[in-house]
Amino acid sequence: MQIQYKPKRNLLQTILHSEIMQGMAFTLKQLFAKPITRQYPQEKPDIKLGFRGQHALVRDQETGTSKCVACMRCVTVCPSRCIHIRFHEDEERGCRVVDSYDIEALRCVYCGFCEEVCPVNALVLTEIFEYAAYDRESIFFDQERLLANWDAFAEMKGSAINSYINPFWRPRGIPERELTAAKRLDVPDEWTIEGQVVGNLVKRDQ
Amino acid sequence: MFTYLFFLYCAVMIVGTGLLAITMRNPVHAVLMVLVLFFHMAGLYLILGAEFLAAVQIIVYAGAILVLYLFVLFLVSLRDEVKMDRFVTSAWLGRIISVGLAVSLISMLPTFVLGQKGHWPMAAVIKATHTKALGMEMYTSYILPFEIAGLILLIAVIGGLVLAKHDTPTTIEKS
Amino acid sequence: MHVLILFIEILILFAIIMLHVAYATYFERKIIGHMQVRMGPMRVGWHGLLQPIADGIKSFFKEDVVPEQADVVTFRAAPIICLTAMLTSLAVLPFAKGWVLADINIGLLFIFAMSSLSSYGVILAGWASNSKYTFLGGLRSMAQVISYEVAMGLSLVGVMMLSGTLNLTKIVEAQGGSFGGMYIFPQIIAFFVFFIAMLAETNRVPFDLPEAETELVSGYATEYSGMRYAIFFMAEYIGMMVMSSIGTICFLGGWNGPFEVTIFPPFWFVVKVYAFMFVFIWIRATLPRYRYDQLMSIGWKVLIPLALGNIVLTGFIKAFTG
Amino acid sequence: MIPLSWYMSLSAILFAIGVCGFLTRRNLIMMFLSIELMLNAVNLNMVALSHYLDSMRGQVFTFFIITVAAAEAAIGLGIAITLYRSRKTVHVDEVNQLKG
Repeated sequence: MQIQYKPKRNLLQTILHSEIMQGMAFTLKQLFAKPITRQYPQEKPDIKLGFRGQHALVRDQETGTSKCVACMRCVTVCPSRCIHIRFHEDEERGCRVVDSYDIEALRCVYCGFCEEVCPVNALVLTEIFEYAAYDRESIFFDQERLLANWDAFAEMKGSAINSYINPFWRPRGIPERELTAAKRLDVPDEWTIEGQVVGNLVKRDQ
Repeated sequence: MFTYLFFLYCAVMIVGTGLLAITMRNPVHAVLMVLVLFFHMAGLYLILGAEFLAAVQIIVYAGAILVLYLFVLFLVSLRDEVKMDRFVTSAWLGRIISVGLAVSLISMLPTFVLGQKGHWPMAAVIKATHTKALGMEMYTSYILPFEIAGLILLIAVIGGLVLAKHDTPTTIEKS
Repeated sequence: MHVLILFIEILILFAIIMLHVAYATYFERKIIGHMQVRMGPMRVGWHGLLQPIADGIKSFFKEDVVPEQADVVTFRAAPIICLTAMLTSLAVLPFAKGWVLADINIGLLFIFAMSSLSSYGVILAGWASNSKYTFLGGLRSMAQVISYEVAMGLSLVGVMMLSGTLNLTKIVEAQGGSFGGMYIFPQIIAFFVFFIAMLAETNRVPFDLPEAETELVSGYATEYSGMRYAIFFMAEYIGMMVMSSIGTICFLGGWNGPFEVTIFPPFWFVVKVYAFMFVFIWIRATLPRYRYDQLMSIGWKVLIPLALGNIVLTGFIKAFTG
Repeated sequence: MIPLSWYMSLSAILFAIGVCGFLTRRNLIMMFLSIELMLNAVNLNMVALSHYLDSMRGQVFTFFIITVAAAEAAIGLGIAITLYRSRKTVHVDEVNQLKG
């Protein structure tokens, strides 16, 4: 830690209270600066890439239902254990069938691990953030609700939903060959490790 | 006519609040009564043409002295005071003495003879403004008493400091 | 008839002052908001212009809570004492030549008397609420007002010596119409002392210890709610205005300005008072609060000696130059 | 013109009230307050006489009395504080020993 000692003042500075004057000049300057306030309900925030909002299960265009294959990776990785999946083995086709897919959104910490780990990009944290409710039941998402959430999100995005790619579907810093086939997507440049802008650089770019 | 009414109002308020002040149980209320009394006193000074004194009455008495009383009342505990007897055991003697004093003072009034007239009639005071008249008088004829009053104030300041100081021997002087 | 005209004048002044108080809170919130890169009130009306009225209506209809162990009569009277004292001192302020309700010879002393009376409201509010926060706030206010009233009175003695009168109108006239005639130049030390004492007298930042919200909740007004709380606020803002007016009258030449505004004679007075108010708010947005012992030592060890030195200096100059 | 005797009667009554308070109250601070009442009675008398005698003398003395009252309050209340500190009481009838 760097300790900044108070610089010595000379007599003139002491008499004229130079430090108080500096402070006063600063506040006067700020008076004419542009306020950073956002008048929320009228002015929506601009949502950044990788925003993690309401949960949704991607509706597959072909089957009309969820892409989930019940691999249980999201359940395993979830730090707050808010995802519950029940499935049974379909002997004929030799695959798992999802019976129920529930997310307790009130327990969720929005870490996004579930969508990173999902091998088929079935789960997504959408850009919808206004879903407060008066009771707990309406924040408990079962499979139908999650699919309906995706429909609402698709409606919000409009035609852009066809080319929509959540950046979390391609985790950063993992070589291409180690990803499953579904996750080898082209994500925006700013999502790559090199393209990231963090810390003081954010200010520089603006 | 208006002056008479104003005088009567002030007189009634002064006597009433004075009586309340010396009989009220809670000392803070008594101090408030005295505050009201001082304001009516200032009103009387105004109809006597002493506007500067009226202002000084409020600034010094109401603004400084009574606040000092309130301060001291807050510092000493009042919790038991409101429950205890507020008068001394032989209070009746004091009341008789004071009533007798009032009666004898008022009964002696008719024998009072006004002395020699001075040289500041009301018209001259109003012309020079009261503040200036008072200042002229105070800084010429009464310069010595004025200096002595200053000395008394100085003594009072030092005395107040000495009395209210904590006399703990291990006071560490801040450098 | 004369009484009736005076009564109407009082009513007009009262209405204007109340409007001023309401919008002074608005300007304070706006200016502090923008200084903190926020926007301040924006919701009620265009840019929140109706916010003060909404606040007034809200506080008027809120429940007036009286604490159980409080001294009820004193508790109820305290805010009224505060407001009455402040409103009374408005009577002697000359807003322009002839624009004064009572042109009395002891105007300056009258304002001192009333401002010392308004401290009673704060003290009694602190005592009557029967709560430790309000009591501490009241005690602090008491000590602060007594100490700074001395400094303020002494700082204005220089002005009284130069103008030779206590009448506020005559003090303005003694300064003359020119820019160089303002007493701020010969009395710069007095102005400095007056300015700091003014901040302390009105319980403003950086001397807002009686209502220091970080330590005493809301100081002397902690137990108050609804209209009585609003009355304390009104008294504070009127106090700010009265003190700014004294500063304007005694140091900045009152209603005199670089050119005459014939349609509205108090124009320059209002401008100067608002400049003072802006500085009040500006300081509040900038400075942190002083510690209580620092407050006391500034008052007694810096301001009073400075003011006394200024009196001696002014006396010498006046004696030798005549 | 209000008769001078009215002022003097009022002053006498106020003085008697002050005396009564001084003699009857137990609390030291209240006794000091009664002294203030007496001083005010004298002040009123002085100012009234000065008005009726066309002289400034009474008012100058009133000024001095106010000075002395301030000094008296400072000293007296200082004594009251000291008393409270050593005896935990400000009641005069409980302070009946000279030994500190």
